[in-house]
Amino acid sequence: MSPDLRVSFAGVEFANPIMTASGCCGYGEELAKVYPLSKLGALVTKSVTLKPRLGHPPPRTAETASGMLNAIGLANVGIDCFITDKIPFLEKQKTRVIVNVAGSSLNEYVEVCGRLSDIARVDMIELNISCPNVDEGGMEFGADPVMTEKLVAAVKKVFPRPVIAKLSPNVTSIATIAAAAEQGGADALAVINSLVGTAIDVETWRPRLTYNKGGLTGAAIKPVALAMVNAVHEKCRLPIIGIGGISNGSDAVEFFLCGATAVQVGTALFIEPDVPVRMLGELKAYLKRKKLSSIGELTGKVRKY
Amino acid sequence: MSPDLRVSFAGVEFANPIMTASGCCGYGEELAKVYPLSKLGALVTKSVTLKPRLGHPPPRTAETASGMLNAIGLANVGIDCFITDKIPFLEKQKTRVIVNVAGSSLNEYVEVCGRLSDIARVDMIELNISCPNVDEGGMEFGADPVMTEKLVAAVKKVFPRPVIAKLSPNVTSIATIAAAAEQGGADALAVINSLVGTAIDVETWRPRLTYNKGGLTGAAIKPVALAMVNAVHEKCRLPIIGIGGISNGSDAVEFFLCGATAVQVGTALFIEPDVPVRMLGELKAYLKRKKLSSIGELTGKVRKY
Amino acid sequence: MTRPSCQDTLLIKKRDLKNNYFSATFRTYSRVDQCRPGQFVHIQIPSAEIYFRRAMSIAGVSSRRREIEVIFKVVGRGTRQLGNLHEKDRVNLLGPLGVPFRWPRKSETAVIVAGGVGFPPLLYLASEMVKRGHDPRRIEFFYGGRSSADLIERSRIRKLGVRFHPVTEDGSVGEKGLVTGPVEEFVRRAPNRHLRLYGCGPEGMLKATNELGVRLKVPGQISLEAPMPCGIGICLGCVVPLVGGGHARVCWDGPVFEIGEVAL
Amino acid sequence: MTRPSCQDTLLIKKRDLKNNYFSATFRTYSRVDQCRPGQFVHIQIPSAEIYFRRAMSIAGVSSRRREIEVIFKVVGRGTRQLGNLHEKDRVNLLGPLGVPFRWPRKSETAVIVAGGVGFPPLLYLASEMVKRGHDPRRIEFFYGGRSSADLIERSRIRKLGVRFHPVTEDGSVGEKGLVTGPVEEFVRRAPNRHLRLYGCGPEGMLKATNELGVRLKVPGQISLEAPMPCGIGICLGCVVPLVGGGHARVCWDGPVFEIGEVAL
Ligand SMILES: Cc1cc2nc3c(=O)[nH]c(=O)nc-3n(C[C@H](O)[C@H](O)[C@H](O)COP(=O)(O)OP(=O)(O)OC[C@H]3O[C@@H](n4cnc5c(N)ncnc54)[C@H](O)[C@@H]3O)c2cc1C
Ligand SMILES: Cc1cc2nc3c(=O)[nH]c(=O)nc-3n(C[C@H](O)[C@H](O)[C@H](O)COP(=O)(O)OP(=O)(O)OC[C@H]3O[C@@H](n4cnc5c(N)ncnc54)[C@H](O)[C@@H]3O)c2cc1C
Ligand SMILES: Cc1cc2nc3c(=O)[nH]c(=O)nc-3n(C[C@H](O)[C@H](O)[C@H](O)COP(=O)(O)O)c2cc1C
Ligand SMILES: Cc1cc2nc3c(=O)[nH]c(=O)nc-3n(C[C@H](O)[C@H](O)[C@H](O)COP(=O)(O)O)c2cc1C
Ligand code: FES
Ligand code: FES
Repeated sequence: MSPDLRVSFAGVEFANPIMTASGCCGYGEELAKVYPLSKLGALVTKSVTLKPRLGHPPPRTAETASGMLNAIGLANVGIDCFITDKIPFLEKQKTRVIVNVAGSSLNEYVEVCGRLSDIARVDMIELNISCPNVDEGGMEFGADPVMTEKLVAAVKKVFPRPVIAKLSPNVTSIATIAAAAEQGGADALAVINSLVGTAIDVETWRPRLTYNKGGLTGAAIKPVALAMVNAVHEKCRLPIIGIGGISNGSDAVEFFLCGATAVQVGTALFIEPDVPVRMLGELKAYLKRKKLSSIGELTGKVRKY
Repeated sequence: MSPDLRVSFAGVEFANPIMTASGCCGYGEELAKVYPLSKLGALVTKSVTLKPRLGHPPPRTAETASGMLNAIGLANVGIDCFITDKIPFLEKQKTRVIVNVAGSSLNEYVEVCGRLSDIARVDMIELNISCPNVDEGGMEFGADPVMTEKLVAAVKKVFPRPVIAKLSPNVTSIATIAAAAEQGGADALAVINSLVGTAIDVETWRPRLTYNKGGLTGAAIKPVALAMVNAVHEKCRLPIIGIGGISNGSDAVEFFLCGATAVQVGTALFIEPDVPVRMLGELKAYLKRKKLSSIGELTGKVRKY
Repeated sequence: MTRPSCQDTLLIKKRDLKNNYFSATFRTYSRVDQCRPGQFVHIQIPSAEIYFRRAMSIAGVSSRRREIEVIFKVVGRGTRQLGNLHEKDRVNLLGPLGVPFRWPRKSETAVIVAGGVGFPPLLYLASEMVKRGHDPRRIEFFYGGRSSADLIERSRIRKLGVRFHPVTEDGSVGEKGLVTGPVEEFVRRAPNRHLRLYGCGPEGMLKATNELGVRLKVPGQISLEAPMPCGIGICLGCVVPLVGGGHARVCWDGPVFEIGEVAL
Repeated sequence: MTRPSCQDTLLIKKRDLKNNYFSATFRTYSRVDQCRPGQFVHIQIPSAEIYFRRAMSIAGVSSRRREIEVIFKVVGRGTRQLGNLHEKDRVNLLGPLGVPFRWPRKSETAVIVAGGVGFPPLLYLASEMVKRGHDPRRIEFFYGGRSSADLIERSRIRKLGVRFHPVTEDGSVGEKGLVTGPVEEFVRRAPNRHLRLYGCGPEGMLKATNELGVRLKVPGQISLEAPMPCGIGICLGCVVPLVGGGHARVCWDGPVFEIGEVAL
């Protein structure tokens, strides 16, 4: 008997717990050329904003030790084009679709989420209240519990299906922000977005990113992400989607043990686009070897000293 | 003409800007067997507390992608033994000595610093208000601007020479804490201590550290450290000692450009104990190639977009 | 359509081409038959310092032996590591990626402008053209560099029977000067104007070729470079501004672009 | 006193000893003359996944050729990478590190208890004893493992002329059972008790050897293992609790400890 990889939370069932992280899989079109998206538990779109955005000028990525910096700056097609051009493609994909939404004001978030409310293909919304790469909105929301609660509550009023709050690691207490999101009515939490970082070119004395700083992601941040998932899990009962430096089945298991119900893979897709497919096999083999019948038997089961 | 590597801040001159970071060079005895400590700008001791501490039981370190986790738990000989056993050795070393002090209460910090006040060999004190690996004190101080200011002010009253506040990266705004330390009378800032992180053994479901979490250090955190040095430099006029993932001359130059006056090397010593010696050569060659006469010509000179 | 895939291959031949250039041939690559000139593979480099793959144009394939060749120059950490690989080392390739060059019509003369690490894809292009029956005398291969040492693998071009025009800044081989000088001269003098430009090389050369094409109204394509985290269009890291506004991804919308399309 | 140093060496010989064991010989190591049995080198492994060095006991040195040998078993990521190295690869060694074994007196019989990756330092110890004139018949070399395949390099021990006692759990070579059985038997039967134990091997074997030494009052030393971030006493990561209280660093205060000293 093959182990069951299905997970469900906020009333939605997913074929498996592996999702592609926002900003690391566009709107799915490119990855669909590498493997069918039905392999994914869910696809999380690039952050969508009210107006289209070009993002920051290049260079807007830089390689770091076991990781990378990015300051893409929420480049995206905007909600209108997203609905007319991207939704039709997503309609045909046999995977859950989570639309990540960003904005520079509460009203902008509400407007975008409202536009998505009657598109049934959008299974969930993920609120990006943690983007380090824009001057307005972004991380500001996610660093303030009051604003976090208000924003989530406002979005919950206009979007009838589950809402995930995606939290920033750049805070003194992520558990406090998590509690605020719960208070506001969030159905789940995504932990974590990228860490603020930078790198300088010592020849030109220029930052390696035109935005002067960016978000650090990839294997380098996995320990931080795990500790934050664990901290949130200890203080908050919402289901958690673990994110940060995941690149194989064993990494995912670490996140499950720390309290995650599902995981997202971001930067690792850049190095190995079919990493989710490999991970599915690794997870199955792991459950089998450990004689477990489902992912749920791992969630939060870390044996603390 | 060879470029001048000397730097000075808080009225103290250092032969060069490269120091060994607290907890990564003991009290200097072991490194002195590899090369003369006169090669160092300064040696920063392991954190000293009032009473001796065994630290946490092993395992208390774990390898991560381009970095490591540690939860040593401030293992140290205690201030009495430090003064009787370690100071005599340090008296003989031709380098600056900075004693890192930790405590679980304001009184403990003050008592330890008071004991060091008339030992002239102690050129400076570095206050560890950012240790993630103890239940009391440690990071609590460094996360709260009011406590930070109070603590620095109290120590300044009992210790007549310069006091460095070593800041935690695990905060929403490191610039706010830096300002509080400045307000309290700190003479310089050390940026950063380690990031909270963890790792789990997927075979045993145990954390890889008996303390369940630890501090992430090494190359992985360099981008975060650079961004924090930069953020502090923008908001605060105190000299900054840059720390985090430095392992070569070029890394140090990045920190200088972001605003550091000196740097500390920690985890890199574990991989290459004589990394400071190599870095001195690299820095000299860099200054020469760039036709600069001193490190000061780099500090804060990043050319932002 | 090509479906890119990640696959482990075996480095079976490494040749030192001098002046920091190397040729590396990998076996067994299952997608050789889908490769087209102008496309690239994204190479994973096993090393402590390298996190991203590195993009390398396809320089040639052997369908029969399922081999794929890249020619690279050591310029930084990643390519240094690549140059240190041993024969029989396992190397993961992601590809084939990117939009290939468009073929010239039989009646057209291909004017190839190559330089530096832009040479490998154009070597592949010229080889394939000849193989597919394009008259070699209708292929003008301009190859520029600082000095004769920069012009690698000249014998392979000569063997194709194409019209070969080496150009060096120091005159150590071929005409003296920048390659775009003789190219412009040729274009201006061309009796009929059924020309098609193909350019790949350092930034200055690309700019000049693009500008020349626009100015003299010669159609054609140029192939760009940009640091590429993903190589498959999902990170938005490799963008270039377009003349008509907006950004294009070099890896997915390119690396081959029409002359006049990109704001260089 | 030895002054440890980091230095680049050349892997000049790699031998597959089967069952995942390899021998690797590095040249030119300037500190060969300062190496003592029981000491180790900390090896830097060029790989994306490996951050710390890996500790390997010195298995032998050749002063004349300035060569140093380690014998290792592939058990995880680091040792797998080490096993993948090619001859002529450059490898950085930090060493020699740690407290060596103390020599037995001429009149004493060395009772060596080896197992698994604890074998290499004891091979070196026995070789050096013989070289320095210790009567080989006063060296009792017990070597335990699950099966004959676990007992590598037996011919090298035999060549030393020492009294060799292989012991395997499945009886495929030597006596059948755990090595500490025959060791205890020997110790009990020894006519005069001028014995000195030397133990290195898996945890169970070490514990049994330590316990045996304490119980039967045989002096001697055991060599421990612990994950070692630094190897030179500065990180405090490799500590073990001492019987008398407090912690000792395996890398700096050990890896060789007196029997009865460590709380195993
Ligand atoms: C589609 C494409 C095809 C290519 N084909 C070839 C080829 O056939 N042969 C070949 O030798 N090279 C080719 N390159 C360039 C090659 O990818 C870079 O030289 C390589 O990535 C440099 O890596 P590195 O680690 O050695 O250098 P790094 O240490 O990363 O950088 C060294 C210098 O090169 C710059 N750089 C890094 N990557 C790139 C890049 N992709 N484009 C431009 N500059 C860069 C850096 O900013 C730095 O100044 C191609 C690039 C692209 C995008
Ligand atoms: C002083 C000393 C001398 C040694 N001499 C030899 C030798 O001569 N030959 C030899 O083959 N090995 C020797 N070892 C052990 C060797 O260092 C480890 O096998 C190696 O570090 C494992 O690295 P890895 O990356 O392959 O395994 P990892 O992937 O890091 O780990 C694999 C498993 O081994 C455990 N482990 C990792 N490092 C150590 C360690 N240092 N000690 C104990 N367990 C560990 C891990 O917890 C894990 O369970 C010695 C260790 C020490 C401390
Ligand atoms: C290039 C890039 C672009 C990203 N864009 C977004 C985005 O638009 N919205 C968002 O919520 N997160 C974005 N992220 C963050 C990722 O979704 C994820 O939280 C982060 O990368 C950590 O996961 P990883 O280490 O697996 O990449 C982006 C990350 C990268 C690397
Ligand atoms: C094993 C270990 C022990 C440490 N102990 C201390 C300590 O006692 N006091 C302190 O202020 N910082 C301590 N640190 C933090 C370092 O001083 C430094 O701030 C941090 O490691 C980041 O620098 P790095 O990346 O160069 O290691 C310790 C770090 C490590 C790795
Ligand atoms: S390299 Fe990622 S989009 Fe082009
Ligand atoms: S390994 Fe660092 S103290 Fe022993």
